[in-house]
Amino acid sequence: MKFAVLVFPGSNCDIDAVKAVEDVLGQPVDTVWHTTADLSDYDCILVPGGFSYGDYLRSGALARFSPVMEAVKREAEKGKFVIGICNGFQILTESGLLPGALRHNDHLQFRCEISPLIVENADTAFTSDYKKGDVINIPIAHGEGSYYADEETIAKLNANNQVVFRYFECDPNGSIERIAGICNEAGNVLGMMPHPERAVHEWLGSADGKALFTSILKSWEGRQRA
Amino acid sequence: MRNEPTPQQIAEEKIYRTFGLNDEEYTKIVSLMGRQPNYVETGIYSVMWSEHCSYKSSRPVLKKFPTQAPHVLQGPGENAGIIDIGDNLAVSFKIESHNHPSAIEPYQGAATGVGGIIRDVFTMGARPIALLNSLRFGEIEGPDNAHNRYLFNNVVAGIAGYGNCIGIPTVGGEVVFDDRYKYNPLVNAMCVGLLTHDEIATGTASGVGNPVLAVGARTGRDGIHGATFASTEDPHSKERSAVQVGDPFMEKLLLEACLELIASGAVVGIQDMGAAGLTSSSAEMASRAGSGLELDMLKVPRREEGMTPYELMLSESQERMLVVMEMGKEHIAEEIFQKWNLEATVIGRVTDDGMLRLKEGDEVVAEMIVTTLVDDAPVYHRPSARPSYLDQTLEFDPASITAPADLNATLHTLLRTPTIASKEYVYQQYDSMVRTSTAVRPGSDAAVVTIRGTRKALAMCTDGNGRYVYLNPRRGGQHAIAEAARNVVCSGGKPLAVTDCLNYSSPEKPEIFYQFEESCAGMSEACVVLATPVISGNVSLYNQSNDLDIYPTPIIGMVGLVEDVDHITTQTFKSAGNHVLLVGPSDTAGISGSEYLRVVHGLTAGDAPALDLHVEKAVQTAVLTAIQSGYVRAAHDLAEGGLAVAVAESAIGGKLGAQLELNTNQRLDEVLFGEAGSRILVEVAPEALAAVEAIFAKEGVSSTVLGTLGGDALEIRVNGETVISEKVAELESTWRGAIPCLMN
Amino acid sequence: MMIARIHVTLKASVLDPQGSAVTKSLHALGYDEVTDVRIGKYLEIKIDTTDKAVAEERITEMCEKLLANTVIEKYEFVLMEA
Amino acid sequence: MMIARIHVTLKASVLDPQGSAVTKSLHALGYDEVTDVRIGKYLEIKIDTTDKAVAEERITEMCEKLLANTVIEKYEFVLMEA
Ligand SMILES: Nc1ncnc2c1ncn2[C@@H]1O[C@H](COP(=O)(O)OP(=O)(O)O)[C@@H](O)[C@H]1O
Ligand SMILES: [Mg+2]
Repeated sequence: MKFAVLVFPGSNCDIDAVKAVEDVLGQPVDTVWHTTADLSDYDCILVPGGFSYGDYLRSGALARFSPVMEAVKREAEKGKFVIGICNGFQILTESGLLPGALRHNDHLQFRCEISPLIVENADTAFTSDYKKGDVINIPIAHGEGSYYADEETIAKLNANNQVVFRYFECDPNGSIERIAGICNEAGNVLGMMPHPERAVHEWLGSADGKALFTSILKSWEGRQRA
Repeated sequence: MRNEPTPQQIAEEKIYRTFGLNDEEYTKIVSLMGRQPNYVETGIYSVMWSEHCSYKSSRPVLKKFPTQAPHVLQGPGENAGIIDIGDNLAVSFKIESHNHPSAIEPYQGAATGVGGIIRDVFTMGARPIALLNSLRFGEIEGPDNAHNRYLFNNVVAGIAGYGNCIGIPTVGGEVVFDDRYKYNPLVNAMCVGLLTHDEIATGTASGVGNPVLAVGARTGRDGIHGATFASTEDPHSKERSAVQVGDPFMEKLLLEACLELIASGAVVGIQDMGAAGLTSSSAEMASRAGSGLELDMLKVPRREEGMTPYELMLSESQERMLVVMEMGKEHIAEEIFQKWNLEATVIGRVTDDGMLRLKEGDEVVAEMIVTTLVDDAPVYHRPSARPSYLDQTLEFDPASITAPADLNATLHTLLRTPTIASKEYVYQQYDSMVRTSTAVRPGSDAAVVTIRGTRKALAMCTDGNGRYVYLNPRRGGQHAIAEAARNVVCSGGKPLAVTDCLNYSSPEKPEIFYQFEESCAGMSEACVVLATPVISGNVSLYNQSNDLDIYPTPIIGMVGLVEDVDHITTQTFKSAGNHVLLVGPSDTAGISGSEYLRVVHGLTAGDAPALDLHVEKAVQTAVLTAIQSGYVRAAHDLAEGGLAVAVAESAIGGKLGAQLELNTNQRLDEVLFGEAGSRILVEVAPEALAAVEAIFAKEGVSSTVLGTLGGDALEIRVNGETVISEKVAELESTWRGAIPCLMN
Repeated sequence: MMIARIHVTLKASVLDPQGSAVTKSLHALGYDEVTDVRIGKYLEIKIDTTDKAVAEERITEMCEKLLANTVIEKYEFVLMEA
Repeated sequence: MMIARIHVTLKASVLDPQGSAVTKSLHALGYDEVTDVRIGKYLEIKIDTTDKAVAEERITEMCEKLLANTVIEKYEFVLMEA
């Protein structure tokens, strides 16, 4: 299974994503520069965290116009797996691949800590190695991670089971309904503020993020067999 | 013609004084040049000869630091020092102050401080892997201290804003609150980078004809005369143009582009344009190579039209570097920088005539001998006199103090003190995990960052106690080094080398110069005993306002090597049933100079706490050996607040109680809250106790079993009487809640 | 040459934590008469054109595409000769 | 009740990294006519007073003390009846 990790000017969790794929899955992974227009070689596209374009104006706002984002849209429409983590999630909402928006944290500070999440939907391609209701420890590190969508959209997300993770017994940023991660209707695009790639070894403070990577590999293998 | 004063006007109207040059210095410039300097030249001499760039007051003292050891690859004098850690790997690090800008624009002042220190490290060819900082503010309690809270809040946000954006984890630091710093907060930032031996780059401009490039951001009118500004007394009343806005995004691109460029092998020399911008970078690069430079001001990329050579040379716009390339390889730089959407522009050439020559097209606008800018800068041997306050502070008699009756309450009081309380409020604003190499995050004695592909890791911390130095400059200096090294040892690292940031008031006052000289001598002594040479550093003087001098505050950045990731140790208690030992002398702690005396009795008095460097060395060796042998489950040094606070911190972190028992002739407040060097708390499993005690005995270090871990309360009995008994959860809520409660 | 002065503000239905924080700080400083603060972005864009209608169209486009996120923000602008 | 509409912007000589980044993006999107973008803050403050002179004095004070740092920023405002 071949992974692409996108690199925008200002991305800084790209290397971490590469290391996580290597350490957890041992699958091939390339970093792909934001000017690349073709991603058809890849089975999973990771939009990593960081501060693309300095997060100027709004986080993710400038990155969404990079040429590579057209290719991401195309591959997503084909059903390829796309994961946006942190800044990647912001880029995916800005580009309309996922609904809603990420606002400034309600306390207005950047917040970095290991945060408990509850797995709301364990039936996605990204979460099959978790169980619904699992509480997992995953680091967060963001200043603009307060998820917002209007009532109608939230209702739809809930009805379609698109909320994948919620913050558990803590509220690090004022997200509506403590939403920490969502997927699109088709279930092949995931966006989340917490960083699973930072939770892949016990010595990093948690290894609970590994199952997200193993889930994707299994889903892909399942598709290959089908 | 430009509306600039003529050389004659500068001389006759003594305009040079407004640049911070005194009459004597001006006369010396005239005689070195053999003529009167014009406006640009006067500006250039004034910044090169400012305290900030020339170290004219501090140089004679700094020369005495021990700087050599077989593992030192680059000592002081370059942008950052470098040490060898084996396997062809090397570590570059440095600390720097941004005190004055932070006092007037805390967010940007702190942010650009971080930006500057990162550039110092990546110019050496190193990939920055960690940031640390050390901060001092006035008290933040109560309605009168809103400004201190504002400074604290915005400095922290500025450090976070820059470090988080550029993607380098901020892994450690310290914050101290004391009204001595209310007009002059201290903001010291440290960066640590990793490189291989063959990647080392330096700031030299050699090779006649080689092109000189300005790369990165364009030059604007910001920050003109910042270096001079940093060397004057009162930041508030001085020229305010010296504050710049940082652009961490630009710096991230610059960092990647520069490392790629250095890897190309075509770079002759590279240096960041920090204080005094193009002036100091060009003069210093030429000076190191013994060469000259010719620069065309018209070619310098600028943000604004109509900028004069004076403005271009003195601007301190951020995120810029000066690069000398091999002749004919300019295109390599241009291509790499284009990929990163940055500019790289040839602005001049290296010459062999030893001149710094500035032109506008064909017209020479300034011409100075490089050595006169750098080597002939004045050196002042400032008079030094033992401060008279020492007579009073040393008279303090601990017997004049009555120990409080309710020691539980006293422990809470100390845990609530912002200097001791949890700094989570601060470090949760820092991304401490990006790069996924941080094995020990903020909240333990020293942070630990792993090195991918090896079993090695680096332990690092910043430390300094201005009150100790104030009360006993020499011993205070020793403490600074000893405590920093002790913190590294507690995390499982062998201390390797030091970077220092020397923050003091005006060196022109003999009593301050005494503090400076003596504390540096103390640091040197400790560096020699602990085998940790000084490889880089920075000096910040004139930290005084409204007749209030800061405490003499040398801040130490220490880096150590963890040989194997299995040795990584934290300060939190791990398992019930394990023993807690106090390693080091058990009867030296006193209340003199302690945080307890300050907080509970409102006194800063007495001598600095006890410290014997040879005992210190033995304790550190013993504990490191025990850690490396795999016997130590937790280690925590005893610092502010003494034994009781250290035990409480380890208990809180581990959410685990402890039952301890001491027998002593000392007073209760001395035993519980007294301070002294060379003391480390360790947790050891019962089956390892004998082996650990054997190691300590072999090193000639005393150790005492204090008791056992377990339950949910901290209980301390002294001579059979229970003096502390409190639920760990209660201690935790006091300690964790203190700063948020003051800030929100 | 024309200048567009653009205001981008949060929609009324979206909480403005920055505004609330500033209100609190102003109260702490004794400005009790302050009853509400809303904070938004202000952009000044210089464009090299003289045709007001074209400028208006282009600026609207920039706002819709980039300058505002219409999920949470609204925008308004005025155009003037530079 | 009155409303103050306040603009806080960076002084002309101070670098505006946001503005530069947005200019570049607009160019990349084909808005070549854009020659400069400066980004600042916009505040709307409601104050419970009817005396314009007093309001003016108080708002000036708030700007000087809290809303702008005049080392790098400048401010201007207009007052109107709410
Ligand atoms: N400004 C800061 N930045 C990052 N971490 C900090 C800062 N201040 C304190 N910390 C972290 O909090 C912990 C405790 O700090 P401190 O009480 O100063 O420890 P010590 O007494 O061992 O020097 C340390 O791990 C330190 O890294
Ligand atoms: Mg410590």
